[in-house]
Amino acid sequence: MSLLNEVWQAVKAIGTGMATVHKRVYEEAPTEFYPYVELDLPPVSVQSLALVENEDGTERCIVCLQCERACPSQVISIERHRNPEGKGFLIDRFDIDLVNCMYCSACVEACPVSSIVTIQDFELSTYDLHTLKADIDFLHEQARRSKKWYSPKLGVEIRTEDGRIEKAPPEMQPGGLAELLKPAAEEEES
Amino acid sequence: MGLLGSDERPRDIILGTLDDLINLARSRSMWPLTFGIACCAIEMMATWDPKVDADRFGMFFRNTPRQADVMIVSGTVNKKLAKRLRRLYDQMAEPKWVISMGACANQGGPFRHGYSVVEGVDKIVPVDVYIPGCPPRPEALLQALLLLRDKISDRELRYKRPQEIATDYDVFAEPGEDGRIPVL
Amino acid sequence: MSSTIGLEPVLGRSDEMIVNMGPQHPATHGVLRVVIGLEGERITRAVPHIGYLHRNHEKIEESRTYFQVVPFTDRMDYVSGTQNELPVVLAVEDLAGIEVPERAKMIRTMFFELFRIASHLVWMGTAMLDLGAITPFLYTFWDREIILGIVERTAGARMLPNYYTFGGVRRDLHPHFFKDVAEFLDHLEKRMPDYEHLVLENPIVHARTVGVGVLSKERAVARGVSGPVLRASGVAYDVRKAFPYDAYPEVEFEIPTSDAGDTYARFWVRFQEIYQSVKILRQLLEKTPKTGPFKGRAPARLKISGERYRAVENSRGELGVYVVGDGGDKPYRIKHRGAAFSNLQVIPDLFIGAKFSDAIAILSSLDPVFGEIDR
Amino acid sequence: MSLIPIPEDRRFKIKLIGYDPGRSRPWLERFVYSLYVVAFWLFVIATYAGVPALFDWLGWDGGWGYVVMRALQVVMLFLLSAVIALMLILALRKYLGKVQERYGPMHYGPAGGIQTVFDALKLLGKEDFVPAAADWLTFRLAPAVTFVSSFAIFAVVPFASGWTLADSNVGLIYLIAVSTLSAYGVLLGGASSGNKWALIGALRAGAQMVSYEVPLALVFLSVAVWSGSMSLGKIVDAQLGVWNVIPLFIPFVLYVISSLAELKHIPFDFPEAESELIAGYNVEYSGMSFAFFFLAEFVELFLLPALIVVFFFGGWHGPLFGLEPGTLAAGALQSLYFSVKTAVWVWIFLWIRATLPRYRDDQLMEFAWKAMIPLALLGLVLAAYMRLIWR
Amino acid sequence: MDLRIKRERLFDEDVYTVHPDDYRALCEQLKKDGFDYPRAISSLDMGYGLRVVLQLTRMSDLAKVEVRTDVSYDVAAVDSVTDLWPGVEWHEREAYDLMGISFRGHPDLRRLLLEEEWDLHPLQKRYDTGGYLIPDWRPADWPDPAPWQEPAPSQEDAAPEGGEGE
Repeated sequence: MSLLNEVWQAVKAIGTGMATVHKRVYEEAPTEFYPYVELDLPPVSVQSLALVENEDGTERCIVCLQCERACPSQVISIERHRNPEGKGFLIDRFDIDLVNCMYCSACVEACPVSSIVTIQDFELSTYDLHTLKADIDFLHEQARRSKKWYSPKLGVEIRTEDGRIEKAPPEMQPGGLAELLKPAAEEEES
Repeated sequence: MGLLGSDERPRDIILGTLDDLINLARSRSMWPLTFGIACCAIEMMATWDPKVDADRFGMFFRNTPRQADVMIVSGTVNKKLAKRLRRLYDQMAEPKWVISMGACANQGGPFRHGYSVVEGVDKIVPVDVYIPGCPPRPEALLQALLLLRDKISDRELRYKRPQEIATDYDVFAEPGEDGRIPVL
Repeated sequence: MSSTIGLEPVLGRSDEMIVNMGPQHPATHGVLRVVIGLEGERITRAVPHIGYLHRNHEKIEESRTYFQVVPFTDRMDYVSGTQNELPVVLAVEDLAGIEVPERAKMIRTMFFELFRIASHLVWMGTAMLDLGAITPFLYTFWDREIILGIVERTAGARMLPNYYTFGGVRRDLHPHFFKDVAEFLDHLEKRMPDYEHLVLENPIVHARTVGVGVLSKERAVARGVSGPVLRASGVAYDVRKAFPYDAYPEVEFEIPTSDAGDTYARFWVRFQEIYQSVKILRQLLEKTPKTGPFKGRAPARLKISGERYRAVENSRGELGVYVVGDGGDKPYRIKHRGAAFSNLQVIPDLFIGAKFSDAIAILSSLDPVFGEIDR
Repeated sequence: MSLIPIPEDRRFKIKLIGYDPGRSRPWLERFVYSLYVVAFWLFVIATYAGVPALFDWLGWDGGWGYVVMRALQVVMLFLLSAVIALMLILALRKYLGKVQERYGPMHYGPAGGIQTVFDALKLLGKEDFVPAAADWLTFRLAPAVTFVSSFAIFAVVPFASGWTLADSNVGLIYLIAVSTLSAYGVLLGGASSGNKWALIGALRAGAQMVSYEVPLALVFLSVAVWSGSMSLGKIVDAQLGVWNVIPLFIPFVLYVISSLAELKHIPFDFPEAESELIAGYNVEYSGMSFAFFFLAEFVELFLLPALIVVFFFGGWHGPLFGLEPGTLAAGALQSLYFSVKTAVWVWIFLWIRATLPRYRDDQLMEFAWKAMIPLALLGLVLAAYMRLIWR
Repeated sequence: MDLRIKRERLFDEDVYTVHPDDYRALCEQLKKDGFDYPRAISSLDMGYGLRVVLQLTRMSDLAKVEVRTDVSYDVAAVDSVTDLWPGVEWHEREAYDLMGISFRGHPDLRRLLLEEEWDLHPLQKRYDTGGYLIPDWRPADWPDPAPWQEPAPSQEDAAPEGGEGE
């Protein structure tokens, strides 16, 4: 009898497994249909790097070389010269080797003025590696394309329809919960 | 790399059309080789998961290089692996393509300064599509696979294929005086 | 080349076939190569070869600052993301005397456990793939995809986020983090019975794993294995309990152990660990303050002298690091003690005498990850 | 520098030329796949009713005409097997997709409908490669042997009453012979590849064959004893009242298990064993040779469930709604019944494939020798007794 | 038991610095003391020589111990402890492979991560990250006095007793 019971248990277990599998047929699959539907990545997602300019087209970057020093993969190389009129430095060359970059966002952490930022554009696959040696024009272009970007100092910023740069609402910000919870607490107090 | 084994652009209309048809079929039925190396291999598997599902485009893994069309080099290639990788590539049946996935496979990535890392898999096998990222997200791999699809089926792109870069790479080289296995 | 095979044919033995499994083999979970002597289907000898993913972590990290080392450690056990950063971070915090806020510790622990679930899900899928069932792989990868989505929303990357830093974590939580994790845990608890039906209760899995690849308690300890492999052999050694770190002293959980020591026991222990991780995460969701500091005060340039061994219990076992600082801002030497590295040494013990198909099941139950083994 | 010029914005864009703009359309899928079913049905009708009718109309139905007619039917069946393979591969991939919470092929052709055509064309244009270590002739011959031996089962399968190529009175013996042959193809292919994985696969195929063939033959014997005939047509005829599955339940279960083993189907796919032997016996095959193995596998995936239906589920029996048996309409209806029953069994096989892991090879042998053969003998004795009592 | 040994306490570990000739004897002593779990063997290039660091745990009370021994570049060899703890087999091979320390009596001392054809030990400080010799690298002088007390002042002090505070 125990043998029969064993067989019955085995058949039952296989049947349960098969039912478990087949019931998925009636469920909607979570596929996101990538090339046909645009991905909505979270704003802090690190897919590529960009150099943000101010609204008036001036350079945010002060060429302090902090990002170059912070980079673990050593892919940033910058050349600069002293600004003949006024303080600071001007960029001669600002190259990021996006081929060898490990997308750890250490440079973004290091940047004191939130000039170098992370963006969500991941569609960089190419037939030719030379397209990925990013110079300053390419990095600016990446920033101009993107609607939102992230840097630890200024948080998530968004580009509005009319080209202005604004801070994103707290729902998109890391640590935005503090701001979201504040009005509720104030209401409770009042 | 046409059906008739010629790299010249076919002038014959009928054969040209047949060539196009076969290449259309090739581009719509790319079977990658099950060859995961490192971090990118996990994202490579994730490209076939329910969320991204590259099987929508008719791609599924074959374990043996004889039946695979695309080799996705998904991770760091070091000098010990390089010989095996080249051998796997040689074992694949023509026509075959290579996708270099991630920073390490492209040019060594963060590990390119190391003593045993090959600085880019294109020193060993000819690469058709490169994906940046460390690791690239699954959608990026899907984009690369679709770029490869366009490259195979599109005449203009196909005949501008970069020639074999790595013909002079000796994968069975003896170590040099400093004990390192020479790369190029 | 014969010296690299390490398994010379024995003269006068024509009944033994020497088979080279890997580095490209679907069941080696990466680039393991095992040279196997087969007598029919029975394995007579087995010599594992590693190093096909040796990417010079330890040498490269000597030329990077402590801050730059952390993203490199991510790439070791790439299935379990942030878990690898923790030993280095803890060791350096010990040596430099950096204080970590309570909330940061809890955030770290939550990510640690999320990645443990993710890693065990990947194991479950690939182990079943090795046994021949394709479907659980897709289910587990979808569940893992949810975890990675939660991680990406906060940490910025799916797999290797470079999230922990000295004194805490790099950035604050996404506003929806708590809601997301709670929803995911509910989802996972609904799915776990399905996984039990497909894996643990399946009679074919029983037939393939029960009594296969038995690792005795003494042998397991002497071989230095750790993690689920050790606990399946009946040793309740878990770094989270033995040498607690971060927020583990504040949560309650059990160490699931089994005395059988066979492949099925290793499967079972990993399943129980998923349940324990869910339990830990539920407690932490309650305890963690919604707002507050996420990072302590850490100097911008760390100069460290001294030596420290710190270990954490990652998904594969004791992941340790031995940091030696010479007073500069770069480590003098970093030695990573990979859990899977020690676990994989038992291959000859378990393979010899087993059937070839058993070897596949045994290998999947060891759950090797080659980023950590070869470094 | 590369030959490809860097585009202005340094980005290469995908061409969005797929069919489906980002959502599934179940009705479209159903429509496209029903086209395959209709094509299959029309092929069956044309083969078994159309070709004889054509020769009848031509008045060329004796002597050489008969031979040519049969040859034409075989050609039609070959085309039919291609349709079956394309259909089943697509069905497998779509069903696996569905149970795995994804969609499977869906962008090439309406609802992925011509995906498998692309696959076949691709394999046609792929390099067909003979390794240096392989034995050329055997290596080349093995896919053909495998395909022919599975294709040969078509000869005795009755699609409707009288719709069969050869309703031989030794049909069962023919089946035993042919199914043994199909293991030979695998054995030859694996052993001639000059590859150790393929050799192990071949050895496993051989060991597997000797273990499932004996219970299979005993099951055939029980069916023959119960039905009183070895002709497949007569076996179906005998099931007019009650399907064999009820009196012959034990042989039925054993037959399903043996079929799974003969198909090299999960949970018994040891010769191929993707995750163990890489691809087993066909590890060295590429291009068209591999396509023939693939074709053979899927033709068998149709034929073995079809034989289950013939032996145990009443074959083409079903309500005829007053149609005269033997007419075209009745034959079409009967072949539809037969196909639907077969489709259900094919689906069960796919379902098993989607769910179960793989046994170890010695476990099948142990099971076959220790459990299946005694049970098959028991089934045979029971069948004989029942035959004595009830018929 | 005249083990040339120095004992100190670092964080939660007992650290023994031992003369390479006494390394094996100390390990046997520790094995007898119940240290059954080998965590790792690390290897360091100290600038004047190579150092082997063996890390052990006792499963019964979770005491941790670390054994260090320094060898010179010329005679970079210590006794293997694989027979005491089979788990250090690969760790010793790795130390041989990357740091160039030979282990006498190891059953299978081959390179582990690199190929047999290589003849450099890349983790030594004389090589740069790329594995090339640094031209102006010179070994430092051996530190004086020797780190261990020589000879051991008394037997009780020298004999290792495992974890402190027992």
